[in-house]
Amino acid sequence: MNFYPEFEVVRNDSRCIRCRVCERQCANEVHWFDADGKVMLSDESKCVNCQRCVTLCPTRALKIVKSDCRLRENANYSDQTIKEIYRQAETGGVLLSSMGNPNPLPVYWDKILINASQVTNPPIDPLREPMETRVFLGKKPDHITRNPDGSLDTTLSPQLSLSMPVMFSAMSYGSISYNAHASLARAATELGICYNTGEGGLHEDFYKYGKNTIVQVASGRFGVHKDYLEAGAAIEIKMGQGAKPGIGGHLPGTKAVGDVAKTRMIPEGSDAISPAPHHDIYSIEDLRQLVYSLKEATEYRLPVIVKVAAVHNIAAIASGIARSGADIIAIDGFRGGTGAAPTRIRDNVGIPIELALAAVDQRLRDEGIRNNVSIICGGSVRSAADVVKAIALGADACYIATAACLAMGCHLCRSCHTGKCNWGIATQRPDLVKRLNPDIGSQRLVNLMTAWRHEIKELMGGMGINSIESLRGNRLMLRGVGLTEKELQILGISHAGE
Amino acid sequence: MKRIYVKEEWCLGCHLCEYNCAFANSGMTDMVKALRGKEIYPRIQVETDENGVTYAVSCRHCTDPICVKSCIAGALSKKDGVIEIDHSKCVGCLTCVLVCPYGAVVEDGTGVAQKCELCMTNSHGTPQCVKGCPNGAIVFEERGEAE
Amino acid sequence: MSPLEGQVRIPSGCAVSAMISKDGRRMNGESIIESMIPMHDRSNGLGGGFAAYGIYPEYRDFYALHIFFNNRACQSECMTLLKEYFEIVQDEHIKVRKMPQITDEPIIRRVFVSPMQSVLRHLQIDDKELVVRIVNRINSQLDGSYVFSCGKNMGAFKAVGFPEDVGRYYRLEEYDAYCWTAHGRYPTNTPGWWGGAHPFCMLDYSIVHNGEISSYDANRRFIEMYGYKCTLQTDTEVITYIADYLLRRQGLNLEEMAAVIAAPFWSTIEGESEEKKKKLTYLRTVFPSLLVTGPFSIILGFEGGLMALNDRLKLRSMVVGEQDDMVYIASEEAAIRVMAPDIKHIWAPAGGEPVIVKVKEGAF
Amino acid sequence: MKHYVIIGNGVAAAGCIEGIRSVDAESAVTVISAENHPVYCRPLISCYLEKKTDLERMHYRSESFYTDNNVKVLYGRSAAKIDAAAKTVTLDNGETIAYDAVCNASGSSPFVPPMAGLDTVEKKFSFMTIDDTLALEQAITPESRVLIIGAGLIGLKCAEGLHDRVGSITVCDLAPRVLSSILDDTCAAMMQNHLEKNGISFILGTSAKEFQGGHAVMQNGAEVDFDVLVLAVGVRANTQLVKAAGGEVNRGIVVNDKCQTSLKDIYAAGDCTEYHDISSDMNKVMALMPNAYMQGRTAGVNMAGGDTVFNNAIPMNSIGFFGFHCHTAGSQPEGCTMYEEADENHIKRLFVKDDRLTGFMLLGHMHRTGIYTALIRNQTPLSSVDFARLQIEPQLAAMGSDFRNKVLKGVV
Repeated sequence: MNFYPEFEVVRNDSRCIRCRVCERQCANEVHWFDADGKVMLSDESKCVNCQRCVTLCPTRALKIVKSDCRLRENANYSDQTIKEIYRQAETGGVLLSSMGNPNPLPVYWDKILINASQVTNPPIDPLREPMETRVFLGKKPDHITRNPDGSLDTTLSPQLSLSMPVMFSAMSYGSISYNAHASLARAATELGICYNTGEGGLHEDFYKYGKNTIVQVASGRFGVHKDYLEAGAAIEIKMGQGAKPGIGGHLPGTKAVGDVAKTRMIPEGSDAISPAPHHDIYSIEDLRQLVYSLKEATEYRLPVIVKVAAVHNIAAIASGIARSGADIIAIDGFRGGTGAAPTRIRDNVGIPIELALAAVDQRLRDEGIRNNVSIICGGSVRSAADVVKAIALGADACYIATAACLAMGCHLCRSCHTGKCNWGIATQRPDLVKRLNPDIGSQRLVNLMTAWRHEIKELMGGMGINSIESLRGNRLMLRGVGLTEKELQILGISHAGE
Repeated sequence: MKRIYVKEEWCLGCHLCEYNCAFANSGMTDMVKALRGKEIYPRIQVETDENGVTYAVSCRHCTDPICVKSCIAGALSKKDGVIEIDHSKCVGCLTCVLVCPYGAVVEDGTGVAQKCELCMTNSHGTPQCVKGCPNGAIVFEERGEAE
Repeated sequence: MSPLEGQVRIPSGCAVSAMISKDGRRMNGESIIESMIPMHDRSNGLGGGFAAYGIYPEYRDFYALHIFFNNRACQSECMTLLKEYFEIVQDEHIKVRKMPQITDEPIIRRVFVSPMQSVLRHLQIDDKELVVRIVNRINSQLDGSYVFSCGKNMGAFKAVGFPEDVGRYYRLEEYDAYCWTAHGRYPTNTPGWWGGAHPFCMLDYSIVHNGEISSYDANRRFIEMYGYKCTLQTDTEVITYIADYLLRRQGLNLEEMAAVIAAPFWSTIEGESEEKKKKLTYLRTVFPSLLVTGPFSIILGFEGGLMALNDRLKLRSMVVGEQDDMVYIASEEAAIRVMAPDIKHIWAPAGGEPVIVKVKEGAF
Repeated sequence: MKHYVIIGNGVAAAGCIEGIRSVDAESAVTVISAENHPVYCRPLISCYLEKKTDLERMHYRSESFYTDNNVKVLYGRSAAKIDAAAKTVTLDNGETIAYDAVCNASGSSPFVPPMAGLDTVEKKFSFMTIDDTLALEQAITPESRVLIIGAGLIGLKCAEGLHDRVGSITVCDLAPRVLSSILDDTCAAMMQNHLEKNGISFILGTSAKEFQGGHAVMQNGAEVDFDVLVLAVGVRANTQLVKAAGGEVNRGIVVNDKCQTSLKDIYAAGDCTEYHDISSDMNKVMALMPNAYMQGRTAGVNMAGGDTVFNNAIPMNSIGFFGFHCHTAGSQPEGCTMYEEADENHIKRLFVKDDRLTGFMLLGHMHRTGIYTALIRNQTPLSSVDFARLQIEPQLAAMGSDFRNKVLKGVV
């Protein structure tokens, strides 16, 4: 069944200079030059609205607009719903999507407001006073111990030191390009934070960024070997992902090319399928064994992170993880992005990160084990304000990936699964990979994080706080707007005006 | 001195540099007005090698410029390292085109020679090919001078 | 009806003052009361109080509980509870001077108690822990009863009113202490509850504090993991618990505690010697949630000494004076000059730099 | 402090001055300039007629060139004698100048073969100098019928220059084609055709037998009436001074790649010299302005104690008429093969021998031809480049990635 295209290419011919940049830059082959008529033509059915052509058109002769050709209006059966049914009726297949859940479900970040000092205590000007954002992630001891001479015994279980409480979340080499990884690794190193390998192994070129690398061990165990584990600053066991809780991963063979396959330690061209569960973890006690085997393998030098998707019972799950020996828990909310996920799962499974985070932090405090673990919050942290809110709700740090991709050029066309990312991020096609120059990519990431750090400092200064640790769990600095009693209760915050 | 260098590993072959060059040297303020419906004669040329690698070629501002030595009209000269054409003196003999070993001096569409002057002689003052390159494949920087 | 203290967080400005004899000489309360007069405008009549150390030498082995009761029923309920865990050594009225400036007074009792050994054995805790638990229970669970002082050989005296009036009211000129601290409060709103006045005490720790800390909820939510209940929602309360937690339960010394609550900036730590850097980094890493930010100047009194500390940016005034065996601390120099008119050596300690004064061993 | 003397004030002399000054900023430099003009762009005299330039803009260097370089110019003087032993130059006025090194950059002179009745022609001109040009300009009217003897570079440029200012132009040449020294028959035919389209008439393969005032009779019997005669048959190198001084002279003054003559401290540069053409491996008089400059500069550097060579000279010409251009370079040695591409508006002929590009002729399309020229000049083995691609279009892409990385990523 043919549909009218979702997008229309609007070309202002009076501005078009026939430079053909759009044609050369569209991996979807939407544009072409008709030499006879000396005009640019387009096949809109191929357009994914990635905006590459729009961005590069030197005369702003192009725009991509949403087609207004609509099926008959129906509040229940939306266009999208109907078309998905058609598509499935045609293919018999599971629908695939990329990036995070785009549906209009509540974004709690936007219903939480931040405090500022007035009169009774002073705001602090970050331009004049030191404003600290350094955090240490890892287990904190219950009791200090002293050496025989009475001095403090300063040995600690491994800590992950970050210059600011934001890290780049897991995106595998394979799901994203070599240059995207290079950008993330270089930016993380320059910023003094970490990026995360995801389940794709670590390309040999990037071992040098190890101090700023979190190496991930996921259910497929792709790319995991001793050197890999030892290369990073921390090891992350991925139990789940916010975009697709309860299922594994699938890198199509077409992306498992060359170094991607080599880095994953799989035959070139073979599908890399990560199972839904870790087949050695069927319960919490199994997790504990994996945590400790990884610690053993790396001589207890590295903190171990356990990453889980935010699901209904997240507080209890987190409590279990906190007692499993893990040093850090990463919770990934339902809006987290992905390179490919079944649409139904992405859009219907999991819970909002804000509620999950609040519930976990409170549960761990109630149980007196909040110090056993640090908490990383991920799954659509979009701005410095989201970071500040997350920290105030109780997170030690945040993971960002979609925002990082945006910094590298992503325009959220949500077509990663096609492998034809025009921005050189979610692709392995050499001509496309080339489009992301890590000099630029890393600089833009550094810029973004630098900007966020400034904003975090401004927000903290406004609250009269000059160190991030005094913000952590400081829910008094938050107020809700338009939230129900129940939501406020779970978030542990008061309503604005209270 | 600062020169234009290319990083072919990042060149996308989009040819924007050629258009930006043509526009920058058009003397006009609107790109559409400057370039629409016209053949462009850029001072930078994107080449493609046998492996599909692309890169842009423009004047190298040679330390020992044969074009300057060969100009029969005394129109080419090197000022502060930048090789410039005095268009009031150029008579369009194209000897410079004949001698430039890199093919960096080209005819401007009206019969006279033109070449990259690092946008020092137009209204921009900084190379527009570099500024407009979407992927940092053309850079303007200081590198070691030849012996 | 206005919310009660503890049901709402009340920011307030304040005046603090303290005097201590390093020789352990005991002085009556005249001077400390006088010191609050020039700082009158730093209070607004909604709370004043004092803490005095060394005032009960004859009862030094017993915990001196100072308790407010709303009425006889409350008192009897509370005493019943106390008797379950303690021997009651002495139960008496705290003598006051009736005066028009101080009104709405509750029943104010002083009870010297001694923990029952059988209870301690049964609960497998030490006597201090028992006192903390029972006091917390009374304060959080028994409506109308409030223990506002529970240390040995020390006591707090506080009321709604200006501090100089509160001092007169409690006849502090009749008490002899080697260390006095005082507090005048300027809350932005208050239900006018006596328990809300300062100092805030826990065992022999007393805190007077001027400021409004921005880290409050981070500190509170952390400390509440360890059995403390921040019922009053005041800075002073949470700082007292932090002090108790770090000093008594974690066994840090005063300098170490200062390095936690007013931790040096990382940039400062970078410049320290390797050994010091290690120690300071360790303390910041282990106790990040106990860093106190925002303005504060606090005077922590304890058995045998006191410590004064400003926030690390020194967002609140605090000056220290020293003369012979005496050390004076106050929000304003004028207060010190009242206590010691001829004093020469007065300085303002830097933010985050603790001033620790200890009475000679054996002199208290 | 030395004294350098330069005989002549053309482009070779300018190169010589700049060469000397690149080594020796102090010593004295004297230029003996027969023409009463500072160095100017000799080939632009046709452009002057065409009004594409003017006397002011024809200066090769800025107004302050001589003062900036601290050079003394003796205008209107010529050298009468070089005494190699005494190291002196005697001027036409008998004055003697001592030198430490001298450069003969005296150029060439028009060559006029004997033709009967030439003295009956009232308005006859050479076309070499500004003075020739100004005189010619005085003589023409919009109705003038001009006869140009010689269809070489000079004759044709003169024709182009006069085109819009006279009534008619006829060019005759003994050679059967135009530009016979640089083009082969095919290329010449295309060029001739273009010139004819622009109104130039040709009488080729014959020469003037006799002049009777404004009437010329050709060897083949053709007759032409004219008002103005331009003699552009050819030029001869000015070798007399060096020859008289005992230096080796052939068709030109023989110089090596340091631009030294056979006589100590006597150098020569420019149109008066005969030197090595690497494309044909023969010594030739290549009266070419770019080469003149480079020779002059080479001579200057060496005169002042520097050490440099100009050892990759090739003949090359960039010439165009009425918007139609032609680039040629190198030579077509015996046994060379030719790659050809042609249509009605352009010709590309590349000559290859022994794995080298030895020469080319390009008409009509002049894009990036310097890449070809460099192949000849550098004697690049064609097996080391992608010549198939180069044949189609000159491009660095065909030169290998090492070459282009050297060029595009470094300083050249």
